[in-house]
Amino acid sequence: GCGSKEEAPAETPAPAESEAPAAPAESAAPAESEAPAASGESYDIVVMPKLIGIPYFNQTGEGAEKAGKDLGVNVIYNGPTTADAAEQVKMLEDYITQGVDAICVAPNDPAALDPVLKKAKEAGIKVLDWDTPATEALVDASIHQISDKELGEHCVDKLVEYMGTDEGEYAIITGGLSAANLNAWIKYAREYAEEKFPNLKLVEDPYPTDEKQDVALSTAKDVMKAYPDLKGFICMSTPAPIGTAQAVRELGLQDKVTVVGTCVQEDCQDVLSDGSLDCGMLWNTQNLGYLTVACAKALLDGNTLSNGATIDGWDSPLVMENDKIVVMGPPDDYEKK
Amino acid sequence: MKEKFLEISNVSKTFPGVKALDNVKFDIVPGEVHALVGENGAGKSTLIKILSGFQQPDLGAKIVIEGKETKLNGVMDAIRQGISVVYQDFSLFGNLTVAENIGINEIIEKNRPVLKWKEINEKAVKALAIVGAEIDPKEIVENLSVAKQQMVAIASAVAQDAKMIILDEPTSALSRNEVETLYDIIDNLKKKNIAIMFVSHKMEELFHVSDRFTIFRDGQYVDTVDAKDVTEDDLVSMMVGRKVEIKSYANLENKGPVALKVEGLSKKGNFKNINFELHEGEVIGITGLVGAGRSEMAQAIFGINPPDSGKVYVRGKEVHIKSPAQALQHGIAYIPESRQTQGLVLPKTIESNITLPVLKKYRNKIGLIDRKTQRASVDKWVEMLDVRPNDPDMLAMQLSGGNQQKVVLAKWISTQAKILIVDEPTNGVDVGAKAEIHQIIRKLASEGTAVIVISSELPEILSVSDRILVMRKGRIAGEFLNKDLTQEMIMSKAVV
Amino acid sequence: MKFYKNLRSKHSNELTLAIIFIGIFVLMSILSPDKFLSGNNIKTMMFQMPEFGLMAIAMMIAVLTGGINLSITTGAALSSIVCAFILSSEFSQNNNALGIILGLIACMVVAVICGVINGYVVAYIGVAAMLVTLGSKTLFEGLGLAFTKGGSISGFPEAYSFLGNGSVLGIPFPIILYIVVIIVSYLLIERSAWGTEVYMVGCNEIATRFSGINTKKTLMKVYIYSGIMAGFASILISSRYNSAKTDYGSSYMMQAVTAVVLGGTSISGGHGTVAGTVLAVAIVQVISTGLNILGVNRYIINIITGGILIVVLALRYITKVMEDNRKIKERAAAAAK
Amino acid sequence: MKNFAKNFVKRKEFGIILIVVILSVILTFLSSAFLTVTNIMDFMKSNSVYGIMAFGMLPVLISAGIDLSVSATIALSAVVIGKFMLAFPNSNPVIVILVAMIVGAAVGVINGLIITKFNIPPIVTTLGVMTIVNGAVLLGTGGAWISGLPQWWVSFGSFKLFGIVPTQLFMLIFAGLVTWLILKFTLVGRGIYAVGGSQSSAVRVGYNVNRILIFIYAFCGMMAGLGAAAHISIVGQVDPNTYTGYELDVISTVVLGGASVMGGTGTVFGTTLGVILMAVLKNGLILARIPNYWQKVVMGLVIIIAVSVDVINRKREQAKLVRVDVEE
Ligand SMILES: Nc1ncnc2c1ncn2[C@@H]1O[C@H](COP(=O)(O)OP(=O)(O)OP(=O)(O)O)[C@@H](O)[C@H]1O
Ligand SMILES: Nc1ncnc2c1ncn2[C@@H]1O[C@H](COP(=O)(O)OP(=O)(O)OP(=O)(O)O)[C@@H](O)[C@H]1O
Ligand SMILES: [Mg+2]
Ligand SMILES: [Mg+2]
Repeated sequence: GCGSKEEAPAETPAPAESEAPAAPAESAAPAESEAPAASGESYDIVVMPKLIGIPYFNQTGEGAEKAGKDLGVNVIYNGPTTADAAEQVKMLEDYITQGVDAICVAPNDPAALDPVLKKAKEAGIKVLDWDTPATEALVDASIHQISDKELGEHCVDKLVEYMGTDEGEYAIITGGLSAANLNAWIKYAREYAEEKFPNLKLVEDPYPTDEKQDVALSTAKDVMKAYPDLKGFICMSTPAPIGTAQAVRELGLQDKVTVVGTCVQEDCQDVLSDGSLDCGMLWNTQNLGYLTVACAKALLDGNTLSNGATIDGWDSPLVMENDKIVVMGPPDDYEKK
Repeated sequence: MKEKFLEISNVSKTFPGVKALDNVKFDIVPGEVHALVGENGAGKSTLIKILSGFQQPDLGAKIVIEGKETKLNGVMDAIRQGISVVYQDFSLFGNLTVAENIGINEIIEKNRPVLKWKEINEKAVKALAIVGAEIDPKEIVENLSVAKQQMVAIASAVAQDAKMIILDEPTSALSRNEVETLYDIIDNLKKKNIAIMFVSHKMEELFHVSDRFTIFRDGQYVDTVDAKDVTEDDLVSMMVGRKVEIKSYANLENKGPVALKVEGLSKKGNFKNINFELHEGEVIGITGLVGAGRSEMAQAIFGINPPDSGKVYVRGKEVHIKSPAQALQHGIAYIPESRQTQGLVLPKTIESNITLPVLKKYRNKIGLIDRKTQRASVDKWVEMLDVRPNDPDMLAMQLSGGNQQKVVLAKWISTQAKILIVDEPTNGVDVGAKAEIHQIIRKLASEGTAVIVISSELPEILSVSDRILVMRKGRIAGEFLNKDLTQEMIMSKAVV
Repeated sequence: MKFYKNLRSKHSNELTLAIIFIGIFVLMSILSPDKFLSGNNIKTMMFQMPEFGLMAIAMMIAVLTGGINLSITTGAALSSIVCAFILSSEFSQNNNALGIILGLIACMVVAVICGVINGYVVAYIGVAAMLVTLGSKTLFEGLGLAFTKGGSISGFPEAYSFLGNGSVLGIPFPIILYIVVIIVSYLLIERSAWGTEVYMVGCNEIATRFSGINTKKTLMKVYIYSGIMAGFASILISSRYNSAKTDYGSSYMMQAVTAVVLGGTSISGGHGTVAGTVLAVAIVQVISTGLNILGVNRYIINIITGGILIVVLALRYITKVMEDNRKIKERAAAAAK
Repeated sequence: MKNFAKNFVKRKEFGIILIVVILSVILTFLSSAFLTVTNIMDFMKSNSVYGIMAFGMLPVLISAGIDLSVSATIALSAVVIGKFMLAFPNSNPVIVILVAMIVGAAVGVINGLIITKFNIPPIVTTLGVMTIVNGAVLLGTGGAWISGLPQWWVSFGSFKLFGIVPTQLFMLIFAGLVTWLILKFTLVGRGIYAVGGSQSSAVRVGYNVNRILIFIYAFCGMMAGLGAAAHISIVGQVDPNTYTGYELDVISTVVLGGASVMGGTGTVFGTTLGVILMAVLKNGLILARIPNYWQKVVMGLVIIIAVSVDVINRKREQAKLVRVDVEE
């Protein structure tokens, strides 16, 4: 079962591999099919991930493009090949030149995009951020798969739940020390753990694994040697939990060491099966892309987003933290059934 | 007359820059030593590269080996035909052992994929024995002296049991008694009925070893003559197209004050307790066997690898020179042994080479090089030393040995250094150019420059120097005034 | 006419590059006249190119000596991080002007120090440049991480953003800086005594040293200059992205090598011109911007860039061979007469 | 014996042996977990991939070349065998490894052909090929992971002889052995050293230099292929993105092992030491509980110091070298 504290929204997100996002899209499709005719022209909406060519952003892309079809808008899903803010800025500048209608970006680094997002606004382009917030003042809407705070805290809760105790040593494995969103989650997780579970002891600053599964594997192993009494791992970035779980498996410590973290569902089935990974979690990645495009379209149509309102293509009411931040909902937990 | 091993005709070779060979011919019979002579740039090495299959001649060339017309399309062809070469620059593998450098060739020739080290070592030891060199087969080649490297090169040619061996200036790095060994080697190669093609600029050895001469001039075939039918002068005038006389310049009077004084100069494993004085306007010749430590001593004075102990005075003031840059400031210039690696920046133009040490002199107000004045002075030096071709934009590597050496000279003369040390200045330089270089050196001396000439070639030493120091095993073994001296007197000090 | 001859004989390489550049530029203009050729886009490129160009020059001078500098990007990041600490400090908030000046000075100081470290190990210890900079690359990155804890430093005085985003008389400031640097570099590298020494060292260090040149000093200056160029780039980057972070511009390292080689600089040292590098940079820029505007996937852009690199060098070789053959034929013919 | 000791100190590898030993001693004191069979097996296993690729890179560096494309090559091989195993779920490890090596070799041959036919410098050629192959791989896969590999592969990857020695270590040893045999006992191998020493001389003594060069790069690619097999046998699935940046790590490993980028020198023994040093370093940084934010600083310093020490030693040797047997 999904151990999330918050009330899950009407539609339970479909498992990523199925024709997601089942619930919203299907019901939305008929409503939208004549939309272009209605609004006359088709919008150019740029959806830019941090980088292209990794599973996570492929799936958000699929969602975004699906929304494009359903809503009859032209979605341009493109981004740099390395998670380099400089590259993102250049590409955005090019798109502003090109004169698109909306830009939805997952910033590799919020501050770095300020100037270019300013330019976009001045050019009268709707600006949204998704996956990772940009500077709030510069965006018309900010699509959060979940609040960073909530995810960080959720990790800690899951860790404690599976450790079966709230005392002992734990370590954090992260994709990279300079990944803004991972750092955000980690920050909240650490703060939350400190005040809620004072007996949880973080052994060391987060261990970087270069977004590489094998590095996570060897690092986790070494960490367990360096800290023999270690009780659990929190793993941020999608390859990390799997590598870490494999390490636990190789040392046969499935029931001694707990592993929780963010990963893509298909990729973690194997390590879940024997409990070397105790709980993987992620939001429905396709829905994230879908919702982003839907919001952009809504804004372009001149609607305003408000809490509880429904918009084309997303028939569950919007959950808004304030007049800009749209929250998709709590993460899905992947656990051994 | 035995039938010829090799006969070639209509051989031409055109490079983008020049026509190096203009349908020349050449032939050789087993057991003879046939010398190929000519000035620098006459095309000797080029012909050798063609015979070794390393370069292809222009169309129309005719190459007949043992009666059969053939083409040498690659090095392998030549080696299989039994032609092996000792190149002017050895072309050894500095990073590999002596044994491998000698022993591997046969395996390459037979193209055996897997090799047996025992075999290779034995072969190497045998070959080294034939050339009579005591060298440890396990030694890495780049740790050997130039001389020893030369012997290794010869050994590896011998090891290929070839029918014809080509020696391109094989003695340029050899000292007298090593040359003697070479003569012996050549003799018993002749006995084995091997044909030997011999290239050299040194008259005495040419006449010592050769049965026949073929003369090239500027890529043209001049003539082929029997050694016994010609005198040195005939040969020289055939090569150069005019008469060149070897003068003796010795001049024991009117030398100026002491320019350079060396006291107890020592460097471990290089030289020990060197003392001498050098006067302005004087030319000292330093000779001895290769490996006597002359270059090492010179390079110590020039600051390349400074001495451990001892004093150096320039014009009476003690100096501590730690780098060539400092030596230059004290007006000391050193023209190194190897122009290819130490003397010249081969891929750059004559101009940039000549002006390198004095670049700063050509800076204008805003600190940029003033190209006009630079070109002007370069033209002057090219003019004065008669570098051919006299185009300052020519790349150094396109020049032949003699002209390269002139460029190096020009480079240092242009610094107006008052003390000039030249190491093997005429190594691989033809008779004509050699005489010119001697003239230049004496001219500088007469203008008050103090000169040290390091050379293994006694005729040269006897010709240019006023005073002669002989080095042996890192020490100064003897000193002579250049007055009714003979080569024998000098050698007696050089060898133990 | 004579001028043209001279141009062809001495600068054939630059000529070819210029033609390629114009060709590609025209092609792009035809493919998307309204967007690529728009003044707006030209301006955008003028903002983008300088930081890359500066990195390329930083790389070029090292390559001229037969070395290479793999640490330009991390060195630049480190400098801008130090700069950022000052810019975002209490002090700078209160008195901007002084803060910015101090920041810039600090930035250049760090850049020079990076150069000195590389230069010392390369010139005075004598380690191959590739190895040294391989190490210093990691070192500088590490320091950046240690200082920033992986985060990005932002919150600069408003005025600072002028350096990267401002214009003078409608001309982007970065391009002005770039042009000045190009001219200075040309004079220093191709017209000064030191520059000549650099080329000579690149061809034959021993012969140059034997000629009384203090080659160690020459090399040291080279790496310092390289550091300074990277430093300038880092200023533009931190200003354009209004923040500083260890991995900014990381993708410039390999791109710089590409541009330098494309520009005709011999990777083994001794040959190459500033003009060539600058043209190559422009070519790469136009390709990536142009294709980007055409909405081409980044990977295809990379593939094309890589392809062009190899093709151009292949052509360079083939033409040289044909040229030689032509000369030889001419001579042969001349001789025949 | 004394003589042996002398020669040993003279060896190029001495410097790095020293560093490895010192590091190990320190670590043994800092962490009881360090000097244990399991730990050693673990870090050798997790570095086997770099090791295998390093042995492939060694001949390239000896020949005075360089191959930046290995990271792209390993990615390509990994993807190909990943898809291969899904397509032929009842083939077997040997075939898979062969496929990987063939794919790698193919890329290598392309490198070799471009280098020899258009004589474009290796660093440039391989840089271009890297960009192209990488682009192609990610374009083709969209970076999607390939998971759900057959069971026989998983168990092959997790097999340990006597429950101690992992499969990947055997692959590593195999790679090292093959490289050593080739370099020491085959004509091609000696040709590689010859080319590195002096290419023109190599031509003059009759080596077919072009063929040698093509072989070198093919071999390097082949080892990258083997590396791919080793890697996905460890992680159990294929992530096309995971290989970026491998080239520099591999190269630094080899040069730490005493191979000169100027060419001509380098030994399998040295490279092995290089691999061990890297492994010990990564493993040690964590066991020694070095603050994570400072790890890269330590890494960088160690690299710079190691290469510097090496050079300084060699210079001292050169200076000691007796140039003239001076009469005392
Ligand atoms: N690869 C080349 N490219 C262009 N010109 C060349 C090349 N090799 C030789 N030459 C030219 O061909 C001519 C003959 O050179 P070669 O080396 O054969 O002369 P040489 O008789 O060996 O002179 P030396 O006695 O100095 O060795 C020279 O003018 C030289 O500059
Ligand atoms: N590259 C080298 N590395 C180590 N030792 C060398 C090297 N070159 C030469 N030597 C040593 O230095 C000694 C001197 O070499 P070289 O042939 O220059 O003798 P030299 O005294 O300079 O001869 P010459 O007086 O003719 O210049 C040689 O006997 C050799 O042992
Ligand atoms: Mg010659
Ligand atoms: Mg000497």
